[in-house]
Amino acid sequence: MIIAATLAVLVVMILAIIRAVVGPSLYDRILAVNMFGTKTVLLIALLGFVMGRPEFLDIAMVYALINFVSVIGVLRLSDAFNAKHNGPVAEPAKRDS
Amino acid sequence: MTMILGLYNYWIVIVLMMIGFYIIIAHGHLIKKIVGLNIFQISVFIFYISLGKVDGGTAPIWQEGIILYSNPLPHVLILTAIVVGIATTALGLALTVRIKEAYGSVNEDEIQAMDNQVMASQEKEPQQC
Amino acid sequence: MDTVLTLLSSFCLLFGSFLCLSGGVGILRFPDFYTRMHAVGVTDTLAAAMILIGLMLQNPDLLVIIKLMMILLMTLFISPAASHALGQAAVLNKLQPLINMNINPLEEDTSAGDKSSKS
Amino acid sequence: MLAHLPILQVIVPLMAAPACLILSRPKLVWLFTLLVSTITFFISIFLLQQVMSTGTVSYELGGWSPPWGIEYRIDKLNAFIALIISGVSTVVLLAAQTSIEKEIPENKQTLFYILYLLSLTGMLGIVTTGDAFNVFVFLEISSLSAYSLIALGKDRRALWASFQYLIMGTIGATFILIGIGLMYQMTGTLNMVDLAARLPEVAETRTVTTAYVFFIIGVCLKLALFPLHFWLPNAYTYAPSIVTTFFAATSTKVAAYLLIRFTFSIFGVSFSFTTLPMETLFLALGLLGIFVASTVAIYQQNVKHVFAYSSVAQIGYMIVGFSMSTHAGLSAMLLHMFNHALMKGALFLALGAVMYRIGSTRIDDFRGLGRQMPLTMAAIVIGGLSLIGVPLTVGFVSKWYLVTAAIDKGWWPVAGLVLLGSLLAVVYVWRIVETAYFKTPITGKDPVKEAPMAFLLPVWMLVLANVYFGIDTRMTVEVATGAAQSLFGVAP
Amino acid sequence: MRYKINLSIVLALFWLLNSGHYTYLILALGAVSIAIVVFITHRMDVVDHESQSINLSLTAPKFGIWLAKEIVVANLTVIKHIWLGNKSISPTVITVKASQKTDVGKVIYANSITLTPGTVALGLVGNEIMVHALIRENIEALESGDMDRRVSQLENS
Amino acid sequence: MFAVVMLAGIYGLVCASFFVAMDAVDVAFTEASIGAGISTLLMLTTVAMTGRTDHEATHKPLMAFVAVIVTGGLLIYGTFDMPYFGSADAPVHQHVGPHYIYDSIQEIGVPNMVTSVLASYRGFDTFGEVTVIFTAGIGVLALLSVARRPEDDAVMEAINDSMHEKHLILRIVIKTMIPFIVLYAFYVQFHGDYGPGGGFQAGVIFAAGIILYAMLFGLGAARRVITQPVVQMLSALGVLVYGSVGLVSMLNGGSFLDYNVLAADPIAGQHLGILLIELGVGLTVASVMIIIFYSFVGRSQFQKANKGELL
Repeated sequence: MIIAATLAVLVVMILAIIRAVVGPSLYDRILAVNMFGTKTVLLIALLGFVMGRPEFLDIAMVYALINFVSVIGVLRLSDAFNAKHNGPVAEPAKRDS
Repeated sequence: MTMILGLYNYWIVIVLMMIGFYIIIAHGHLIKKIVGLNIFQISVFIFYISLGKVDGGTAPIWQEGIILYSNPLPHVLILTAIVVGIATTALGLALTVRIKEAYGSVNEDEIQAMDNQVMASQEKEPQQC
Repeated sequence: MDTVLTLLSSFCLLFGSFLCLSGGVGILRFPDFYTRMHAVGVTDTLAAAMILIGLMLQNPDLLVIIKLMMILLMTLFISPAASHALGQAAVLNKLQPLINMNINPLEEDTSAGDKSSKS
Repeated sequence: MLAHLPILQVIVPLMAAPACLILSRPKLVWLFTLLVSTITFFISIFLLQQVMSTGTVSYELGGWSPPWGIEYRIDKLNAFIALIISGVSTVVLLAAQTSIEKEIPENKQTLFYILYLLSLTGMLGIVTTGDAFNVFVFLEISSLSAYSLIALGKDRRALWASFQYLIMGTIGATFILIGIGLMYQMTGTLNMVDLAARLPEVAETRTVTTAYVFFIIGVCLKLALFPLHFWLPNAYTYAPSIVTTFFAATSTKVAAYLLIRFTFSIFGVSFSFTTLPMETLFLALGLLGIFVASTVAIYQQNVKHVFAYSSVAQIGYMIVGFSMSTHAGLSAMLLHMFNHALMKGALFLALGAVMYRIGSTRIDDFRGLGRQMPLTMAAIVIGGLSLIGVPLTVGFVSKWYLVTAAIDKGWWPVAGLVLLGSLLAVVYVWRIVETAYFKTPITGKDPVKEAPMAFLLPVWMLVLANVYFGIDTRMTVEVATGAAQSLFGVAP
Repeated sequence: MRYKINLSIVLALFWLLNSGHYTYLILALGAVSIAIVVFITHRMDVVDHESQSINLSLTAPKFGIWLAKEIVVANLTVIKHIWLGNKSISPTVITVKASQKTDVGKVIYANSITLTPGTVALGLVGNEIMVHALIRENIEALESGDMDRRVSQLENS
Repeated sequence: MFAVVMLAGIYGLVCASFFVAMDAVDVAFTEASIGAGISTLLMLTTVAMTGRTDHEATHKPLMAFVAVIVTGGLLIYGTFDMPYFGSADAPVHQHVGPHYIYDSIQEIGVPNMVTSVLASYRGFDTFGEVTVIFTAGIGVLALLSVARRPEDDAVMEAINDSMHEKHLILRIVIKTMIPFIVLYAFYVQFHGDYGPGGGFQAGVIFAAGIILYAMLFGLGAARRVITQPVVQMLSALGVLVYGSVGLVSMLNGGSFLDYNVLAADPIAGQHLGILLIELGVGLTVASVMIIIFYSFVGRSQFQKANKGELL
């Protein structure tokens, strides 16, 4: 079962890479990379079990953490880019309920 | 056939290495060069780590009842090398930032052209400093 | 007891894998960035939880279970923040969402971009 | 404490570097750096004496015996190179404060000295270690500090030169890493002595051949051997004067040391020169290097460029000596390494003095300097003569040994070509002399004063050393031949 | 001060749960580490009511369970739509009101929205949350205010 | 450019997973935090500072191609005589490695063999590595440090304050997380003997915590928490701590970095030595990473202030 789950996660990682390559917008790419990162966390956890030494989950935790830091970093930096030509925020449609 | 099965791992690593190497040489964009350098180095790391793997072995952290471990020495070497890699990357990027400030470009050809221009102008008018 | 645990764990892992795969398909299939975020949300929440719970059931070691719980908690804590940050950045930078025109006539002009025609 | 000298030589500058950060006042830091460098110099003298009298010294780091722990192993060869490095460093530092004050903004001066010390550490570490991977680590210390030091140059081209150096240097280092990895794979060890003992068993394999080739390419990138030299001229030209002097005198020596160490001590002469066509290859590259680089040097507008290309040519001479794979050839190479350090040290330091006074080293700005800065220009002239190989200078000694070694080997044409190469050196040195002494200075320019004492003292120390070791060759020849002998004998 | 003590206790728990090695040395190091962490966070000025949003009251587990149920249901819905294809979805952007008083409450609300697939909180300005939903039904569920009420309860407890 | 850099980051992640599969857990740990985390972040910062437009034609592809083919061909040629992947009778597993595997637990008493080798058998390599990192920190400082102008700081702060409002959710989440991240760094630091981890990883995680803080609350705030002089001192201190352990062991009659002489019992001495040097490593790595980050971001703010366009 673990092997099956590992394979599934691997497949999803490949799908994420495809999305990261295809884009089209910057945010799609970031989203895909973020997803890739979270799937890596799962993969590492699974791999530990596959290898028979499940104690090394610390690595997975660090992954989760670093992934978050990079996503925030990317966003902060892309903010810095676009802030110059940043108009008013796109108004959402308000619905009367 | 056994050869292919026994060595495929190394070949993949070599292909990756060469991709990185190609990026370093062929791309004019300085940041891309550094990315290439990174890929090149990481591939070498993979190569080292593959050396240390033993079939059926596990991570070299001692535990009651486990006899077969992978070789820890390549791991140590690569830990060192990873740190060296990030050091180089950081320095290279710092240089890139400064180059951008000084030249207004991060393209190898443009920078080289600017330098050549400076040199040429110095040759023509030796009086000017 | 053991067989029950194994069965449960297998179920969790398989279900998690299925959810994960579906999320992966979703990220490819959905038409625009905002809808894709939902697909990613699937893989980040229930799929991750299922796989991690499946693993927890596999291992009797308490420390491992605790670590897996920590990972799960962390994922559940981090992923909405990351998604939100991403979405917010996209909105602030005027990436137009693809919106169903039937519901929101007001948004017609913005969603009439080329993206909607693709879907 | 005497037993700890091998390690102290490296860790004294290493630990001094972070200590500088705490001192933080530039002038204080300079004094401290000078002191540290002097201490290393004395340590290396002691070590050389010790090695000459009692033979190879081994030091086990961490108390672990060699193949498991890292070993420091000092024999004649590396004691000699370490002496060159620490000696040049000390002399160069004498002038550093004056020069740096002018060339580097004040808030970066402390950082400069730290990087300088780290660079010194790196070079000494490469030279003294007996562990193949440790070489890589210290190589990176020296390279990283070198990149930053070069980038501290005033001209914006320094940045670009440094970047190019970084790329080439890292490729080189990675190649070395691949080479070491392959060697490790075939032998399972990283200790040099152990490697030397275990490599012959597997010498026939293609993997070891590949390892050697990669290692050599990597080292040659660092060495700036002829076709791979293009990072060097700009790096030397635009770096701060002190840095140029230090690197020109030492860094290529370190790379040459690695070449010798791995070829002779680890792979063994028979492997390197009989299994592979290294002899012809290196000979061709060396000779090509001499001629192409010397010719290019003639056309340069910047005196620093001239001497930088001349360095590439001098590396050619060393490689020619190397390619002979005879005892005499190797001695000539080692001698030339020492001598080249002296002459390039003197020349670049004198250029630093010129830079200090007129803020430029372009050849046109040298007009009239012969009269305005007589002592500095005289130093350049003597250094230039040494570069050409005029008798009574060190340059002559090394050329003499090189030519005799070539004749011994029966390579008459090579001997002739080496002499011909000197003629090219005459041309580029003459251009400088001509401009400095026989061209009228540009009118309307303020007269230039002689360089300050802080420069003249170290410059003339080096110049006098040029002359002294050109006349009294006992010490250098003894060490060089001794080192060469030990390389051709058993592995260290 | 209260927050710092709370934080120290939580951190100590975190350490003990993670560690798995309970020698004196490690425990002592752990204590020192916690002291340093509290000092650093004090300097960062991040120890306040906002950083300790998880109140361990009785309502919290209840909310957690409810949220877990919501997440499962929502996941299944999204999966269904993934496989049904693009025709079946009706992406919508609306603004919902957050009735919570504190920032923390709003954040919990917004995160809960994001955590349930099918809805993502895109922006939080004042007490309005901009939500992107995959299908119309999700919006209706949100607008019924069930989740809002529960988060508010959590806040008040 | 963003895409390129992010793909490079993905490559780092993939490699790290691969390292886990190859049993190199410590390496995976480091690669995850350094290769995929910090270096990607630095690259992105550089991209942001140099502009992401990419108007370049790939030049001299032919020459590069030839070079690549030659090098790659040579390497492939070299693989033919290699021992097969994973085979237990390769020289690597016969000669030095077994000593570490079978004797380190008696000689050093630390379950994690990588830590034993790293900190004790090849402790000097690690010292060199710490020096490399220190060199990089000083180098980046020398290249990028700028004199700070108080008025810029004030402007930046105003901008950051507006950021807080905009990022309410992130602010609260990160506020909650930071203590745990920092504590986790300490945990990794002190459990390197038993599992994957140690000074490097801990240093990077600690730095990641600070970087996270700096990204959300602004550089000025981060600089108030850990000031530039302090962080520089700490980076020097780390190297000095490491070196001093070596010197003390020298004074106690052993050779440099011989921990056996640090305490009456060799095993206790080894433990003490490893603990101290890991501390040195952690200090230097953390502070250098912070220095590098400060320098990059400080420089970009300086650039913006010079151009008069603040964000």
